[in-house]
Amino acid sequence: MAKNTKGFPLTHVLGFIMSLVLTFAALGVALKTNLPFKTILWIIGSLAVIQAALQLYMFMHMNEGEDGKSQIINVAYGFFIAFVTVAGSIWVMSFGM
Amino acid sequence: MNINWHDFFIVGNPLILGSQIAILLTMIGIVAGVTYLKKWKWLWREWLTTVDHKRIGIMYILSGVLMFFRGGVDGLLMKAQTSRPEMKFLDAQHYNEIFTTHGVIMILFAAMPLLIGLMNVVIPLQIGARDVAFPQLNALSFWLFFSGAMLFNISFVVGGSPDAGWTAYFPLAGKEFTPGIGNNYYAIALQIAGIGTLMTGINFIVTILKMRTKGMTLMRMPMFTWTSFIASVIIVASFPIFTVALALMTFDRIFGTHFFTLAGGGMDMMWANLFWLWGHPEVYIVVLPAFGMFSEVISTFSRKMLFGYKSMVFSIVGIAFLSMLVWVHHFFTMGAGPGVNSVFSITTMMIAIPTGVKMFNWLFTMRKGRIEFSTAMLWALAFIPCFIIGGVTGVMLAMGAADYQYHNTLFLVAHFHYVLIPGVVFAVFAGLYYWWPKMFGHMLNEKIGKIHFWFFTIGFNLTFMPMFFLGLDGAVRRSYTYSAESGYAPLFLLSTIGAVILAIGFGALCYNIYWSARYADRNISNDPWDARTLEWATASPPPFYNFAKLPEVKSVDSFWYMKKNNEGLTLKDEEIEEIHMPSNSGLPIYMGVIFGIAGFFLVFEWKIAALVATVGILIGLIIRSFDYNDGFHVHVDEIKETEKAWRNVDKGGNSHVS
Amino acid sequence: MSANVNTALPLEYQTEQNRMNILGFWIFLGAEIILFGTLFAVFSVLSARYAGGPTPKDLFEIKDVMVETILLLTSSFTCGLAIYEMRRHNRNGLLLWFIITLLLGAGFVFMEITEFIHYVHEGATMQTSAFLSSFFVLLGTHGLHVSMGIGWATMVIIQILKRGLTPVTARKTFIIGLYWHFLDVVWIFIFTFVYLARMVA
Amino acid sequence: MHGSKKRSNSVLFVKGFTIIIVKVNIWKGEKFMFKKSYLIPLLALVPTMLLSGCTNMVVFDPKGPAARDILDLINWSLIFMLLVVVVVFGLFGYIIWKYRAKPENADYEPPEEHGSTKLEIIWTVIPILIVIALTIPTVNTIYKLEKVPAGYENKKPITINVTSADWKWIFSYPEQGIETVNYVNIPAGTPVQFKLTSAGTMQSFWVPALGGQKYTMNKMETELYLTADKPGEFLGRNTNFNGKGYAEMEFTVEAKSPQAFEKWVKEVKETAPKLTEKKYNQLLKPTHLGRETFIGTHLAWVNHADMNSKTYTNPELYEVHGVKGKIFKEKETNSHSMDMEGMESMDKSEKSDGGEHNEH
Repeated sequence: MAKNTKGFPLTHVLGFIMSLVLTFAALGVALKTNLPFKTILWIIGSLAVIQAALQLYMFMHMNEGEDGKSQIINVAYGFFIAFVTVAGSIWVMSFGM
Repeated sequence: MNINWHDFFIVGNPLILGSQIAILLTMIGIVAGVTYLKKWKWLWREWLTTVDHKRIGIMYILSGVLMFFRGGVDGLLMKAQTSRPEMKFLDAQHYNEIFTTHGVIMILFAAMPLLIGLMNVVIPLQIGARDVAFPQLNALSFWLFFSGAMLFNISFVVGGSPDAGWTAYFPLAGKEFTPGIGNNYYAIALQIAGIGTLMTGINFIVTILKMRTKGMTLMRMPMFTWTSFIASVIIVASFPIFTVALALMTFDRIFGTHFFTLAGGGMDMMWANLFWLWGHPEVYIVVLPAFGMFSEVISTFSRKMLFGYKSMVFSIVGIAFLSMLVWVHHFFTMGAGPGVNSVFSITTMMIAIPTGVKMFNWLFTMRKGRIEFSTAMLWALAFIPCFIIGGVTGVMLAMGAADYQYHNTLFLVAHFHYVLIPGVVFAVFAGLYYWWPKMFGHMLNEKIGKIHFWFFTIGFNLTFMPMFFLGLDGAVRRSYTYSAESGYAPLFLLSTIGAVILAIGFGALCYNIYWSARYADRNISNDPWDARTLEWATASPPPFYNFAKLPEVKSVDSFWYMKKNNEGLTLKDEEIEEIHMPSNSGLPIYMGVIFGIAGFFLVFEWKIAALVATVGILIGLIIRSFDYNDGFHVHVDEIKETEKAWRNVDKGGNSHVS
Repeated sequence: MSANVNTALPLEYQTEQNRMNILGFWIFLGAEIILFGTLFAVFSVLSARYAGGPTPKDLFEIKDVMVETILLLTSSFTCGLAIYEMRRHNRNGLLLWFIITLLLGAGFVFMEITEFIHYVHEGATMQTSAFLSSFFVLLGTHGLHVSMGIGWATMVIIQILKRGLTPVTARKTFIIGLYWHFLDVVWIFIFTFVYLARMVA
Repeated sequence: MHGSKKRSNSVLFVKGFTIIIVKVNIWKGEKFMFKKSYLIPLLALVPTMLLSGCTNMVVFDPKGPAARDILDLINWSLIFMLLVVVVVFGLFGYIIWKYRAKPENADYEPPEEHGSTKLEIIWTVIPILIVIALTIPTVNTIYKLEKVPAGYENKKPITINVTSADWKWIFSYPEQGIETVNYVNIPAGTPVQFKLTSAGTMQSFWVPALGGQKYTMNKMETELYLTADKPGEFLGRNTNFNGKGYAEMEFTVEAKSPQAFEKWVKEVKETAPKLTEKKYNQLLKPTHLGRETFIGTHLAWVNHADMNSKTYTNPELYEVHGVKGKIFKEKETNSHSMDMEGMESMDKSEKSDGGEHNEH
């Protein structure tokens, strides 16, 4: 680890560029196209999920270390419960929204 | 919020006046006693700044028993008021405050601390560790819980208690229908205690994942460790939802936002949704460690390995997974539509399957065993039939259409008492009798224990069995009185008599604690019950470093394996090494106090004062960030001397189960 | 927690206690995901309830939101560089990128506060409607987290200056880095479901 | 509290049942001084006691198709649940009796049994079958309760709007153009479509003899079909706690023959006072009221079920420990804030009676 050559942080730069691309793609899809609302929602939603996964793996080294596996399970369970909360609340409350 | 000062202290009601005087006297008594015995320094060094998981556990248990007493008195007051029709003992407002505090205190400030206290004492010992992963965070969790509990309790005499039920449904709990600061106490005190519980959840997940001794794989862990691990996972998964719900309630009540209010487009159903998204997992957090304790007690007193260990593990994982998918069965009647009600009827009924699997595994653990009727085992035995009545009525309630007739009636009240009391309270009593020698070095008296058992069990059944029939006859919950023509009078009277017997039972426990502390036989063996798991492999009470040499585990029920093959029981001098232990810290109790003060100011809506106190909290965090003190080293000769003290003079007390 | 230092691993993973702290923080992040998930649930349920007050289309300007998003995205990138420099034991490189990250973060918070003040001037306060209550609390919680992160990071920087790069300071830096990246993950969902989705609806 | 209810004589049965429960507990863990011979007859008594005492409990004494459908479901579930109770109690009793520690088995060393997959499969599959057997009728009944009950499809249902307020029930008959408080008359044998809403707190509309309950919520509407087979008087109440006056929130449902119902409507049209908006605002104050009847309905000026309907809250009439409620300084710029002031000024004008409750 002690090499302090002027290494080039390739993964970080790549990650940054891809994040920018994903963000502007979502912006474009949302404001420039006149697709039906539901499809736009699905597209920008999945773009957001991809960007989040990219952030978790490339910048946050989630799968690194001896606890990589438990960290992945933990974050996956967190997103699962968040999804159940959001989707569940909307579905259950939909008759009164 | 210009609260006029004569309302600061609640006056004009003999009951409240009496309790104000009682609280004042006890406080003066405690302070005078401690000063007289010159124990302040001892108290500060040994208890207030401790980070030892065993001490913290004992503090949790003591505050849990105290809160159980107060919640019980609330219950008795309710039973007194409903003993006769049109009773004039309590008016509606007072009764509403009492059933609200009864609910909150019994679940959040009695059941949770008793379970987390036993988890604190036992888990590090069971996995062969010296302490939890984050000792100072553990102390902070306790002091946050304690300050939340104290803040909630003073609501009875200062400013008035919350009166919208432990579920605090909106819009009733909002400023539009319940002015005053009662419900501010609910929103803020539970928030502080909730933060502490979330930290406990994180702490125990890391402890159990990372600090198991050599050889203890996940499938060799004792069952109580497994259930506490899964309960901690549910804590981490559900308490953030409660934090948000309480924060939004605070915003609605104090800062005038419109989340759940009628005006401004708020949606009162959203509160019920968020509350139960946390509420149902909360009851599984409370019942799973209790199941773990029953597994330990039944396995030890049948002198037999737990039957179907693997299926017991899969069933608690199954319960944990399903527990987050059932919450709508608390509001089938809200009209969310037949589709929603059907799906949640199915998921709720499915959760009965893993519970049934566990029940049969306990029964088959006892089959071919040699069952000893010690007090701890009696509690586990009484748990099985009573919990089955609770579970069976639960499945009946889970059916959406039937729930339209059961919901909010005394049938529902009887059900959740038949699940919570046998499920959690019996388990805590079993756990206390079972681990008392490990915590204090002396056993609770078995004879008084049996009196406690019989009174409590008979009283419990007598109190809550009539409620099933009252509920089916149309009696609703939370109603401070009922008409003579309703025909409910005889059953309500029967229920009150049951409650008195229940109280006598609890009185027997308090006497037992007092009697044993004074007179119980001190030289008992370190393994009085001839038990099977690792916590019995060290002294009772264990030295502060738990194990001189971390034991190596070869199989499940590792201590039983060590005893049978006579391995790892002796300690040679050269095996002892220096032990690194965390040092005490005054920061957790400071944070508890400052959180309490900030909470108190926010309850009374003095926003500037609350802001200043919040700066105090930030200062505490900064001090912690700059704190580089990483513990002290226990020298080899000190270890050798403590180990010699308890090892070779095995006091030879047999496991005298009378 | 014997201090057996495993030098083969990066600095922040070297001691047993460090590994436990990092795992503990990941589990805390799991809890934070659920906390923000609940705030999103409340926002999505209440987001159509204007109670006659201003609607998202009257309020949101995409230009400001894009600037905020770019600021936070770049700060996440520079934070990644800071951790990259730390792994190469280059203390000054770490401090340089770390301070740049905090400046970008401060810029983001400043922009967000001005955006809120602008809305309040237009009569859209937290007390106006359920939509605005949930909007302000969701954005406010995120903004508060970012500000707390800036304060916490400055404490860590002081400790690095005072004690240099040791396993303990490296662990603290790594954890504040995780925290910072996580806030950017939350902002991605805010940008998508609060701003974009409501401007299209 | 009005609305008498026929007095049941099940006290004797229930006391007997509870004593049996006490006996069963003593037997469970007690050393064997208790003679086994008492056991079997006692246990046999319990189900007979239970079933016989059960007919006069309102949930088991349905007077309408909805309550009857639910009771069929309850009885279906009771069969399985009693089966589970008998199996577990029996297994439990047998095991602790057979494998209890006795002086003579002091040296018996229990075997190391890991478990048996065969048994695990049995006690997983059978509960799954029970759950399936319970789920099918449950889902059917849930969907059935949402529609006009079977056998009454040809009858034209009448619609009654139910508005729950702080501590009273208000029933509006849009088709008949009359409104009643704390009592509702319905034609027997005709399905009634109750459209439920609330003017304030979240409450629950429940007539146990006729069918299940459903919540009433402000700015929302829930629907409930109830039908009375034959004329009769049934007690209804609010089951969802909503503050000080919750315990007394009862009302009576009177099912009359269709002719008697028409006669009653005509009679009300001649004698009852006209409902004015001022009188209606008076009704919504947090008080207890007896029975009242009016001509005309409040639907003329407000429908609480509509999402943008006006909010009728009087926080200043609620007092807890000397602290009066107040509306937050409504800085709302939205439309209906103007008449909010209108409402307040009107309130102040008639401060006379305030909100004391005629609590009894």
